[in-house]
Amino acid sequence: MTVATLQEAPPKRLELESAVVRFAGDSGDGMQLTGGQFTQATALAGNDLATFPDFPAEIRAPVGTTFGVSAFQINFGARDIRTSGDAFDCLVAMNPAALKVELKGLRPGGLLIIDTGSFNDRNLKKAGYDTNPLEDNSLAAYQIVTIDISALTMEAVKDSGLSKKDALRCKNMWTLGYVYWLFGRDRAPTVDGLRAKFAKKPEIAEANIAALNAGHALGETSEVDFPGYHVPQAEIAPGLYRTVTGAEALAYGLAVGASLAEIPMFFGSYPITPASNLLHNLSRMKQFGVTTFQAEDEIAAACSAIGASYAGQLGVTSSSGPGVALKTEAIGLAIGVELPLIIVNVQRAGPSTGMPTKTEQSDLYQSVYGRNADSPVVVLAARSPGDCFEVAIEACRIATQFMTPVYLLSDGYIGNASEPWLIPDVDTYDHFPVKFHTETEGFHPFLRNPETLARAWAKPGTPGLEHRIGGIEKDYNSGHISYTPENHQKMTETRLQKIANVAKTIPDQDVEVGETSGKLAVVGWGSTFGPVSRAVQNLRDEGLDVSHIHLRHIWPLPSNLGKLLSGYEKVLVPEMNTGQLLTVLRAEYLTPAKGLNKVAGQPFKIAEVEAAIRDELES
Amino acid sequence: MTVATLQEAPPKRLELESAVVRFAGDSGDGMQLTGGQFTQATALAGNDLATFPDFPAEIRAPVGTTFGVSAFQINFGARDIRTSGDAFDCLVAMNPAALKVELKGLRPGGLLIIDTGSFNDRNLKKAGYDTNPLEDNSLAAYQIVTIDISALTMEAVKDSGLSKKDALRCKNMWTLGYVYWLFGRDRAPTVDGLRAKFAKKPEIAEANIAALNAGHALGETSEVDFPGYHVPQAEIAPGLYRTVTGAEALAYGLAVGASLAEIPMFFGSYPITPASNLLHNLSRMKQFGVTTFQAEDEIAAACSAIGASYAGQLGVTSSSGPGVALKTEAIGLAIGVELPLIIVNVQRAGPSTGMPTKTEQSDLYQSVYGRNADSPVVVLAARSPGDCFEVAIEACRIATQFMTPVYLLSDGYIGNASEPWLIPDVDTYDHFPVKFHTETEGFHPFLRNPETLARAWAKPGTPGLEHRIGGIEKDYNSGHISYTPENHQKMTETRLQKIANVAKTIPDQDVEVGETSGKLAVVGWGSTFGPVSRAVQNLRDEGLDVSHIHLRHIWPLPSNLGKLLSGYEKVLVPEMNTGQLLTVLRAEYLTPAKGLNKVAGQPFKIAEVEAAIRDELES
Amino acid sequence: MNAVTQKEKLTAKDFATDQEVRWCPGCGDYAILKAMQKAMADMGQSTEDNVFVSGIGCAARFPYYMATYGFHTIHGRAPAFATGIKLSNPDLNVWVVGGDGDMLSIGANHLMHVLRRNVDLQVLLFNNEIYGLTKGQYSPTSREGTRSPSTPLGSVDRPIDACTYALGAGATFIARGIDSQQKHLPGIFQAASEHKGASFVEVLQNCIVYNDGVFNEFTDRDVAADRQVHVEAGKPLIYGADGNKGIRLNLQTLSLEEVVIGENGVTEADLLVHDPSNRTLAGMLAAMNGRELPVALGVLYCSQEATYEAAVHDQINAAKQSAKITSFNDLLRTGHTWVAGG
Amino acid sequence: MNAVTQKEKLTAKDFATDQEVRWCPGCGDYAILKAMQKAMADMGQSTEDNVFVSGIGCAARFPYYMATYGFHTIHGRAPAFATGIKLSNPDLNVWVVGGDGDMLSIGANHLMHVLRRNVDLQVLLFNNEIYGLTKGQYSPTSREGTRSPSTPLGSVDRPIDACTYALGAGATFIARGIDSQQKHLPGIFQAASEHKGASFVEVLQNCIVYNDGVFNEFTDRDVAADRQVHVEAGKPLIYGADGNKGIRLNLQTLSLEEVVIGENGVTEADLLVHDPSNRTLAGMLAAMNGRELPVALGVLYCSQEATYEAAVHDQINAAKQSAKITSFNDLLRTGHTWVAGG
Ligand SMILES: Cc1ncc(C[n+]2csc(CCOP(=O)(O)OP(=O)(O)O)c2C)c(N)n1
Ligand SMILES: Cc1ncc(C[n+]2csc(CCOP(=O)(O)OP(=O)(O)O)c2C)c(N)n1
Ligand code: SF4
Ligand code: SF4
Ligand SMILES: [Mg+2]
Ligand SMILES: [Mg+2]
Repeated sequence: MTVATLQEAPPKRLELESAVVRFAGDSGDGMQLTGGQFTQATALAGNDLATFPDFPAEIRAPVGTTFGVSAFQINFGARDIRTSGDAFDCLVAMNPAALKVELKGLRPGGLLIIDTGSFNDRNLKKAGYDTNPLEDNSLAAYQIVTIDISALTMEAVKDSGLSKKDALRCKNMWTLGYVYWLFGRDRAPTVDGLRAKFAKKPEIAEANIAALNAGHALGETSEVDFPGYHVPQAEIAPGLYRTVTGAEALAYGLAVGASLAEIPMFFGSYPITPASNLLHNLSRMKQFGVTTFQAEDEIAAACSAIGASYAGQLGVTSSSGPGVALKTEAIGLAIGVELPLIIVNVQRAGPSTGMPTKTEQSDLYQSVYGRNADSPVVVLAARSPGDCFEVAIEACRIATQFMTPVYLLSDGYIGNASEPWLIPDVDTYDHFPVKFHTETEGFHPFLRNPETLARAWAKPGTPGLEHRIGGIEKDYNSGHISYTPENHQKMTETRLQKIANVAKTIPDQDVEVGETSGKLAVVGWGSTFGPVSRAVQNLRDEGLDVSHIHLRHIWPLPSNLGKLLSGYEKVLVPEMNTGQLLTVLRAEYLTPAKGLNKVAGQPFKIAEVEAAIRDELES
Repeated sequence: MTVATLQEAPPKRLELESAVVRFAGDSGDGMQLTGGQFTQATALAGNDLATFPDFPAEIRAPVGTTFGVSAFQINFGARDIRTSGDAFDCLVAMNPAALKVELKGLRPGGLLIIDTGSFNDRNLKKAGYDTNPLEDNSLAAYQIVTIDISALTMEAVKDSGLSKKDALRCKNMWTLGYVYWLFGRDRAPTVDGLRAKFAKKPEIAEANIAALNAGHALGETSEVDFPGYHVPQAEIAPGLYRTVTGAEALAYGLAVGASLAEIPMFFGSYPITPASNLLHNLSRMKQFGVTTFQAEDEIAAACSAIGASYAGQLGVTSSSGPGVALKTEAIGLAIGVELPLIIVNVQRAGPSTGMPTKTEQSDLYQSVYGRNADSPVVVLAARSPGDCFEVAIEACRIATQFMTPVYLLSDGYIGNASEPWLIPDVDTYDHFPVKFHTETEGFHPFLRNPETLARAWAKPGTPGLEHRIGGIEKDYNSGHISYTPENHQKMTETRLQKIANVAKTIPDQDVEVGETSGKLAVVGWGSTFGPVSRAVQNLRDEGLDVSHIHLRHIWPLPSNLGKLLSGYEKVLVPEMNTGQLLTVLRAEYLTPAKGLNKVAGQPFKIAEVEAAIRDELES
Repeated sequence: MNAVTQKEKLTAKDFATDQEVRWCPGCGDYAILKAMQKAMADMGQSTEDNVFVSGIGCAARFPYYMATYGFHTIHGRAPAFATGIKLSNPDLNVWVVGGDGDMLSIGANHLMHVLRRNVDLQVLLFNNEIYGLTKGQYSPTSREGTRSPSTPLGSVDRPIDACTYALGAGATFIARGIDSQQKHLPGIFQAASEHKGASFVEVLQNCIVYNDGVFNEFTDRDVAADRQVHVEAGKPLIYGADGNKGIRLNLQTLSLEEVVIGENGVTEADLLVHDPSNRTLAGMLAAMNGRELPVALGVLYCSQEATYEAAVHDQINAAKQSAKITSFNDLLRTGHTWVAGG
Repeated sequence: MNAVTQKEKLTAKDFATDQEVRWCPGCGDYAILKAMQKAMADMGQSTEDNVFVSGIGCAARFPYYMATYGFHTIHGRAPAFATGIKLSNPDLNVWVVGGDGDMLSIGANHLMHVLRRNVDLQVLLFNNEIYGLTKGQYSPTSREGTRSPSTPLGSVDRPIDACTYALGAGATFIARGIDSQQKHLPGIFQAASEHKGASFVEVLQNCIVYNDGVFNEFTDRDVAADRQVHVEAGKPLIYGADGNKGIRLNLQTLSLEEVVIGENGVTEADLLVHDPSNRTLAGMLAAMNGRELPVALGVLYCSQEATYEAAVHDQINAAKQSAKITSFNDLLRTGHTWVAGG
């Protein structure tokens, strides 16, 4: 086996400030695992980083098809990293389909690593290639490294005793070894990890390690026309780190939030992509008293959570847009009976089934406005995987202190992506303990806290506080059914005011990057945080007068936001939808904001945001 | 039996420009029937009129309770009548509970007719009276006519052979007779009607007629200190009239609309107050090829209607807010697969179960914004019972011509209220025939009409056009499943543009009352039409610079609306919600509009709108 | 431990609220309410440990009239709310109340799941074969041909039988009663409450306004004895004004038939003996509807199985006991961590 | 009338689309698809008059691969869409396809209603006892103790049996098949299609990724003959590698038992003979699940009753025929009218 295109080896590594690498292969090629390992090694090497796992809708798409391509992207660097990167600096294509799908993302001149062993006629045809791109000069714009990884892997593990099929499955480790060499990563933790993972099947562990080492060795020894890269350590806030996905951080944050409220948490949900991981994570947290209930549908999930809140627990439910649609009637009841409820929405591309595995931010309307009647609720949005932890705690605080449903918006990108996370010390968080009503004298269930307007929460089982609640309008003064006009007016206004009161308990909106006034404010929310903050920073570095404001509280909005926005000449609102926060801001503040809207199932690229900012500043 | 408080009879009837009469009694007292008869007699007398049936939530509330009070209000006059009236000029209270509940609506000095026969201790207590209001001088502000109607009825029908219970049930006809005398109404049609209705029980017919005549006779003969009233004929557009409720007009309009589209209509629904009447009316229209399907729930109702549209019929579904909430996931599918669907929402007071029998306009957010994802639809609103007919036809046109779901908003008030209706000539309406796709060459289901962007509609059963559609994103060029980013962007924009295109086919927004520019525009929608147009007219008559604009097309908005609104210094938006159209207008046009918001389960009073207009003009 | 103060046993009246009952005069729901209040007193229940959860409908107003905890929720979903309540606090005795529309039209799926999961609740279905609250439309239990506002020419749906459905859904306790039978109904409620697991009780309820007399063919005084069989565990299926009618299994057709003791040589020994643990028998009893065969009343089926909430809590407790990581700070620090910066 | 051109009979291949099939390699759904394409050809069906309607799930992708009309709708609601389609055009042959999650978790209510109404559809439930598409969570048909991402310590729900549920829901046709049995499956589909009314077919389907081998206890080659009984109308329930096993009704316990012909004096005459019209028998057959007794395959139940869409259209046609008012202008002018103004 020779490595045909490799040439002379130059003396020392090229230094890069940051690099974007994308691993792409067949669903069965283990790209997510490869990416995960590379992420860990990169974190250990002291880089800041962000990742983007991008897998197909199909469980196991037929081998070699374009729709079966699974990819994992990582951006890492010596500076702080805000997104998983725009164009790739390096693309690993394990088969023709991966090349076909991913090539357009590789920057001109970028490094293209190809497993030639998979470029046979059959695979080329499946990928829709008429001619072999390795032979028709169509890849001339890139720096290509072609390796018969399949063959080299077989060679490396030939003594392992594995079947051919199993042996070939080590391809990804071979590739990882090679890429480790490319970026000067340490193999030891991966080797340890493999031994631990396959403790019961040592022959598999050793074969994978052999492949890893062989890939690495090829980099070290072969004669290549590039030297490998070095990405120096980033300046990172000191402390203990781990990687965390949005789904993990959400699970932790909700459970911690309930513990800060000092009540047990009940989680009723129904699986749906990309929200299911939250259910999976919480299902493994039983020792913390978390009850998880996989209901028969989204309606039952929401209703069970409301039932739990009625019984004195913190009811939480989760889904994605189409499932949340089903919950809205029940959420209306929670609004009417004023019980705590957290509705996590991990947004995905729609309408309808849409593109379940692709990300979008298009459920803001649904969250803020999407119910019958005057049904005000609280809406929060997380900006990044790690931020999910903080936002979840905030949701628990508001839900229990204000006896109200709270929507917590995440999205497919945040949910699946992982980032390094400075692990918080849970003991430093303020408690916000629930005080169940116990006084029987003068009790009725719609007694209110005069400050917040939250109603009294009395737990079934408490003698002397027996009461009945329901969705019919209630008398302000007794909690009994009431159909009188004045009372309905008063109750409607009270519900509205209660939600408005939440704004009194949240911090003033700050400016993420830039000044508190100026030419242009870019107002983002949710997962656009990365590209927007990077783009604004880049252009400020160029001297442009642009600032970045990023909202966590979508409803009610922070009290100072209107005033803050009025300090800028222009406002630009980038969203992965057709302009939903835009509507809210324009309606609230009459601010002549414009939208930057991308609805492609993919995060913004930094360059897209930069271009829009330039346009806005120039026009 | 003497009629204690009646005094000397004056010579001739007082002339009134208009009068508001409210009949109130126990659920079992037959007030709705009485009101209906009075309405018919009043229409025949040549007055314009509007009515408001206001019945309790309970099926048959316990006798004598305040929550069992059933009322019927009518406003009639010599000028055109726009609402069922603010304060009552005359209140008929058949028992203490009715007095208790309704008295506050009677204008000071108004006429109060009371059946003293029901003012016994038991009933007084049930109504929550500590002392008898007939004796404690608490009614001094009104002109009172106390009659022992119960006793006089018994007397009148004593020869009928009816049981005491049945005899007493004629009380309402006695009362009607008296009120007929009061306003100089002809009894003959009612007499004929009673004979027809009770053709098989002539003794009941005759007893009722005897009671009617006795009540009338008392007015004629007794010595009263007022002369009865005369309300001259109104100037009414000439033609053949009938009374129509919103539910009836909707049923007719939908069936006629489908026939203008030249396809059969399928109606899938699930009962819910106050929307059920539409189901009931359409269930009786089978001879027009209307299929009605009472589904197991709202979801199935919507899905069955979408299925019908897929099969080539015009699918229609209906509900009220909480039920529409359940349909939103399915509506998302109809948006995604681009099939016609009409969703009728007869709005009621919420949130949640709220006050099902009370009216509200609070589902505008739900209609315009209330779905996950970027899911644009068309939203129309009817302003009055008769207008339901026209709006239903418009909904049929848009749904079929644009292959889109259309929300049609009515409300509890419009649905139940009846008004005189100049019966349209159906033969004069333009057809908008559906052209099913038949060409097999080059067919795919997402071929688009280049003008409207509506997709091709191919009916199952057509050879050569076999195709599969679904909720997953579709390729713009083939209709097959597609997950590519650019395609999703394009399809999202196409769906948005298609709905925007609807605006090209609707008339420019006109000004209902007043000028096309000026100090203040009052922008209404739906059932606020009556009070808003009357209030604006009244104040214009006083010389104030105020105009009334009333929207039928809520989304997309008429193309000229932004420009039109910018011609006024101020914009006021009265709504029976906390400011929903207001949000849409502010967000769309950045117009600094203000809201006038009533959330009491009851229509605006003219005076309330007038006061707000004055405030706006003065501030 | 503190000495427990002996509470006074409550009477039926203690279970009534001060709320005015808003059903139509003569509605069968009144009788059911009365039977329930009696059953609660009979069982020595407390007001604070019982929760009534309901959907929407006339039946579903029930909680307002019980001086216990109560939650009047949304249409069709009461079983799901109840599941959340019971899982959150298994010490509560949770009742679910709804009509035939609530439970078998919009809500039959939740009903099925709560039954198959065997959550320890009592589910009471007040079957008046009509939608009362929305003014009389036909329901999934309405007989074919029912004329109603939405079926002016008569309904054409095949109705569902509530008990048969519950059996297919995997219920572990199925009983049937009649609103007016104050002698039987409290006992049925008590049996349901005592059953560990999901108990399903169908109460045939007369809607005097929209479906009056729909059960007359077996409730009318003159036919009742001949058209009703009250089943009791271990007792033969005997009924009739003269106490001489019985139910026998026809082995040829594998179906039930009515026989008269003493006629054609039939003796009591030929009759079926009620065995509440036999599903096949329960299926045949549930199908008896008062037309060809008398309607079967009482506990048709009962089988003791593990309850859902107990199993869920067993898992949680086991997880707590065996947990190695017990603080959130430790949990957050599991897996791969590294120190950076500084 | 025009002369009808005799269409050529289509082959199984003619029912395949050009879309790449996106199931996992080795998924049982492939075999079901093949059986369906064969059945369509066997029946001489056309592509244009058949519609496949599905919910969401791996199973629910089925319509994309049939060259007929198809509608991939939303999770759990396919029966409701199908009802609208069938009512709108009764000439269409409408099939509903979904998984155990689709039809028995979120969608069991719609399934029940379509069965009890007896809408003339074929409902095919591909039961792999798992949620495939969402990556392997347990489903309402999963056995107790199923470990899945949402039940890492094992599920604690009692599973529902699909055919038992269908029977309780009032189905008029119930059959059960196995994905890989190409000999039996097309025939079952054909019988379902020929049945006038709602046909319910459960297909046991292997999910090779998330629940591989869950049916092995009766599908494994070495046990299959002993653990499966293929029922046929009028034939005794005989099975077994040696063709000598049978099912007998135990009259004492009113339950089924396995016997061996020739042992303990058992003869073929002692065995139960399959009668698809007997609901009680169907209930017992449905409950046979391959554990204590062999799994029952084939048409378990079939009873001819009026179909919903026919009854609806009969009413509409009758209304048209007897209508006195036939124009909208007349309709609008019924009731009380008056002339005003002018
Ligand atoms: C989501 C929703 N859909 C519909 C309704 C209207 N609704 C209320 S009760 C009911 C059915 C009542 O029938 P049933 O459950 O049999 O109770 P009953 O009144 O007969 O006791 C309906 C359709 C509602 N409240 N909510
Ligand atoms: C409203 C809604 N809820 C949840 C989902 C997610 N979802 C899609 S398929 C599915 C279940 C799949 O299981 P099953 O029906 O058994 O089909 P299989 O994939 O096993 O064939 C779920 C929960 C969805 N698409 N829509
Ligand atoms: S409508 Fe029927 S069920 Fe409802 S309260 Fe009245 S009698 Fe009872
Ligand atoms: S996940 Fe299972 S059911 Fe779905 S396609 Fe793969 S093998 Fe088939
Ligand atoms: Mg009912
Ligand atoms: Mg499945």
